[in-house]
Amino acid sequence: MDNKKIKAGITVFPGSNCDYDVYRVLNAVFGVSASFIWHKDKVKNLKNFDFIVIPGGFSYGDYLRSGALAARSPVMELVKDYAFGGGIVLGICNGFQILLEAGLLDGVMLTNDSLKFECKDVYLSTLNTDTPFTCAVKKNSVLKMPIAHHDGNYFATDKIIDGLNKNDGVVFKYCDEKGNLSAGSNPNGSLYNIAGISNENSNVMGLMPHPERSSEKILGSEDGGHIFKSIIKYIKEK
Amino acid sequence: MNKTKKTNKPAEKLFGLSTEEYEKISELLGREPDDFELGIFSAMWSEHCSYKSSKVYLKTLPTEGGKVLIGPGENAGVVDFGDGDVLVFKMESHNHPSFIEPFQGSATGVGGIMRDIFTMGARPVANLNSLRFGSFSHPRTPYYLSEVVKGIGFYGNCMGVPTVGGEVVFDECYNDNILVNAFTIGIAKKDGIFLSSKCEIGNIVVYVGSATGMDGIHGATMASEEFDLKKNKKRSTVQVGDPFTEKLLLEACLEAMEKKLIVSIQDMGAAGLTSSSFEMADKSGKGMIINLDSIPLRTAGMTPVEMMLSESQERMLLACEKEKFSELKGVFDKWGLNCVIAGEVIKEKVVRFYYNSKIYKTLDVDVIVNGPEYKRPVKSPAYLKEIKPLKIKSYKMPGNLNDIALKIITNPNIASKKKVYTQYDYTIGTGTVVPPGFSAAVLRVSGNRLNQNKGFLLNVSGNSKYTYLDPFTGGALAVTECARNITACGGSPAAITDCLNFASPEDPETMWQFSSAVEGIKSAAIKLNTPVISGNVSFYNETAKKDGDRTYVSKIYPTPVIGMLGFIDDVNNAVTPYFKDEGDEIYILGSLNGNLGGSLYMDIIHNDFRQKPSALDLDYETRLQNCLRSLIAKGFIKSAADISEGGIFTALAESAIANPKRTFGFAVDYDINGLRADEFLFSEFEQAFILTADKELNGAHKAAVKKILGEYGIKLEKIGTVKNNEMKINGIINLKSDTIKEGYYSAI
Amino acid sequence: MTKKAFIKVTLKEEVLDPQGKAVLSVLKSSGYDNVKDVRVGKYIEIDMDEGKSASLKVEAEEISEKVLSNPLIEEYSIEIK
Amino acid sequence: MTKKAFIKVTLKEEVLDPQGKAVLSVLKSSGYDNVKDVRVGKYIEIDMDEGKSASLKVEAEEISEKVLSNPLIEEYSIEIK
Ligand SMILES: Nc1ncnc2c1ncn2[C@@H]1O[C@H](COP(=O)(O)OP(=O)(O)O)[C@@H](O)[C@H]1O
Ligand SMILES: [Mg+2]
Repeated sequence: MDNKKIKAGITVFPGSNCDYDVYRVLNAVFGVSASFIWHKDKVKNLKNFDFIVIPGGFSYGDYLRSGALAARSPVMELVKDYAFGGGIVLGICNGFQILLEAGLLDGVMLTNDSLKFECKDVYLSTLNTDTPFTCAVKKNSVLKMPIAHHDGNYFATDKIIDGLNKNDGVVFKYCDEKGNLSAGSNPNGSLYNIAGISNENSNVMGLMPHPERSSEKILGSEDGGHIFKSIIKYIKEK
Repeated sequence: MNKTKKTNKPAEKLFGLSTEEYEKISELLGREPDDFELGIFSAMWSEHCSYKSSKVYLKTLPTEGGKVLIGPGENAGVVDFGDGDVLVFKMESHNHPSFIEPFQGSATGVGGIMRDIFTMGARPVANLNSLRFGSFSHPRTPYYLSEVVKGIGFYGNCMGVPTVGGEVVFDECYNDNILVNAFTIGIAKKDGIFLSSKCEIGNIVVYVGSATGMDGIHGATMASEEFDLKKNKKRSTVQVGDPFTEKLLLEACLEAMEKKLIVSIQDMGAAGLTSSSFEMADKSGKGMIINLDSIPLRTAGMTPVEMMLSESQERMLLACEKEKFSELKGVFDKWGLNCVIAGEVIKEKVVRFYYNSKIYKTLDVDVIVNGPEYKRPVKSPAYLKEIKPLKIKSYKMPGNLNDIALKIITNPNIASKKKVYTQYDYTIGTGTVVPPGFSAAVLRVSGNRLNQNKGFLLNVSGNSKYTYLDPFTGGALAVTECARNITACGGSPAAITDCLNFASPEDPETMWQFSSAVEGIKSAAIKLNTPVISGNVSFYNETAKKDGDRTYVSKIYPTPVIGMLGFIDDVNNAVTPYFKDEGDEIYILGSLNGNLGGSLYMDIIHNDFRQKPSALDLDYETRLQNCLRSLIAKGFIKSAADISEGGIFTALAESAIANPKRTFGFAVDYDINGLRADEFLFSEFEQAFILTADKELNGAHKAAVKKILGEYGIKLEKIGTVKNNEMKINGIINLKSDTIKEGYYSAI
Repeated sequence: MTKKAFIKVTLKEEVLDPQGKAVLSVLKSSGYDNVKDVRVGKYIEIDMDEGKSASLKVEAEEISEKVLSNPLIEEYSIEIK
Repeated sequence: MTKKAFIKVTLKEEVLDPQGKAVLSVLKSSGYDNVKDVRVGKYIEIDMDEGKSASLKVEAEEISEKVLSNPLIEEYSIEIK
């Protein structure tokens, strides 16, 4: 199957600002047919799309709580239906926050423990390679990607964490270059160094780092590309 | 002409206008102005809007040539980027608001400069900033630093525009007047540029964006007066930034432009509706009707003059063909923004205001926009007579240079600004090839085109201490320093913008500093062929202070800051300043002067920096930079760094520790030829670069290198070798790289 | 008639409050030794038109629950005046 | 004894409230038509040790003025319990 036949939908909220980066990388780097879904578009459902990306940014200015206002936007009802029907949904950064606020993933994002916006490269240890988002990643491989967020301090109750652990729902953790999970490699105070989680069926994943900013050699890392390659592989083999 | 009698209005009722200016206005009107008129005159004739003291000098700057398409005069300048693309950039100050409220002041500064860029039809693709705070140990400095950085990040990050570079300087001359200069560059299509000068008779005038509130009334006049901390009335003028709304405004404007729904457009910056309406009318050679009843208000009951002077953020004024208004409104509705008909473009060159459904006032456009123009008195500052060339012999040579080196590298003005720039999103946009932390930022055009490798480089620089010691050289140095940073990355300098931060123009000594600094900028810009395409002047960076019975005026050093754009054909060939491999050879390209006059070393080690800095040989500089560019173009060079504050030691040390992958060291063994060791190590702004290359430079490439050097008449000397984790120079420096690295990254 | 709903949104006790912690440390280092703990929450005022709503209280509850707070970490209280 | 100071920090009336504006627009588009205005402020709880302080009220005032609020754009009110 030709990548061009794969259709990706990218949601756009007022204040989304990584929408175009994701669009560009999917189309130009991976040859997928990606298009935008404006939050007020009157579409009936998202069934035409092979996967949905909720990109990063500052939806509604991140006012009140990051992701909170976008999660109440009409298009999120469609995303929920899509996800409950097994559709693949990837939330990046603010997209992750929106998925949490919409209840598609469990937990919340608190302000970084530094109380500052943090922009830097981080390393991720891949804990679960059996998801549509990581099936092309080698188990335990360390991926380098940039983060850029103010509220990436993942928090959840013990019950939620137990649930995540039971389902291999923790997909990525922050680690050092060699893959060690140290406190020093945790950029934001996130519980158990959690950087990315999936739902029980592994068809919905959120992660704080930006794979779209690390899919080309000229930008210093192609590791983020593995996530998009995984999705493409998964869809082709489905 | 009927002569009006002298006014006896008290000064504070003149909103910054001088008595003479008030009388001139009365003469032009044939009577004394009423409050509405006075409000408008005081804004438009303020230093900030009229450039009345600086115009005569700014006119002398080179503004054409090279790739310049549009020079100063519009919201921003425009440079040709090939393939139908253009780059649009400008730098602007937001000093006074940032001193009053550092978070909101710096945030709205960033918001304002971005509006200047997207008003032109360009999508902002990068921000930079130049920040100056009081001495690092001043009790208020941590507060200003943290709030300003937060404000800049808050606005730029939310907008989705990467902040890719800047500078942070600490000096006690800024204790009472911090400086916040913000730079934005955007990209547009050559045929997609929008101007404020294109209004056509019969167009409707449309107000878009946020509602108008009581924010920043008299902001423009405030920026044109020195501070008097006791006058609380100025405190009620804080503007609050809303980057979320600005992001919507950006998208809505670009969408409307793309759909060709806009004829002419102007952002509402300083003096809001006043300057946007009068300037659009003036530049278009037309007039305008403004219906004040239509202006969306946030605070009920605002008076006409308050509406006209409000500096509420995130608003634009535009002209549109009548038939297209409903489509235009559709776009702004989609983005949830106000979009109302506020008037009409008319033939008669007046602005006619309607209020309560009646004609309220009619003001002549020419009278309002053609404010005064001064050639203020100038006088060479008395202190300059004491600034003599340095006699280093009269200063004791320090015993342990290792300690000195560590002091230099951990000085807040040298140490890494990583804790600052990691608060800015510098990776968004997938265009940042060389991020902040190195010489110049290198960006590619990520657009939707693959294999499009052309790119551009950006840098902002200024050195106020040198400008204080030698205003001409300081001005020229700001330009050459930007160019050095860009050249060292393999780029070709193309054009500049400037932000000229000075004390009161009414002081002849300040005016002299201003004129000399502009002369310096001009000389360097001509020599390096980097025309000035936009800029900004900020005067009155001074504050009246009381110290016991003594009152005095705390003034900043003259601080011209330059923002430069350079080009590179292929970003893959960009060079970074850090060492790449152990065993590579280290060279000096150029020649050393060894003058410590005005240096950081003299300042912090000998507590006396008041000496004359080296003069700049602009001919030599041009050859030197061209020579380096040729060597880089051949692919011979693995790293290149200029020698700025902190001297050669700092340049070498940074090159050794800045590689993100690993730490290096160096062994330098060089005949310093009559210089004292401290002169060699710490002399600043040498007309020279530190390069590294593999052995081929002196082997297989030897002949080619020699030819290039000969062509430009530049010297290249090997001084040492890249090593692992130890910094050694001539037996006088012997340090562990890790120690230096730790100090460099943790000092601020 | 327009009424006002005043809503306090506070972090649940067991949730760590980084902002409160930061304020606490600023206060301590400024010499306010008797300050023991600081928690930072939100205070929201809503102007509501009474005419059109069945019960302002119910509506304010709904808004607080669904939009203004995140039940996993926050609780809220409402006052209507 | 430990007492609590409850401090509300709100934007002055004439100051723009971007957060409130965004929340308002979301509430409107979610069908809460009778909501007319929203203002978002901060709500801070401070645990204070009474023993060591001359007057908790005075101290809370001082803290509110100097640390918790920005007097240029915000005002505050204090309740001690
Ligand atoms: N305020 C700032 N914002 C972003 N980047 C900054 C800032 N201050 C410094 N930097 C970055 O840190 C690096 C070093 O700054 P500086 O010492 O001024 O460099 P140079 O002397 O080479 O111009 C540059 O890449 C610069 O862009
Ligand atoms: Mg430099």
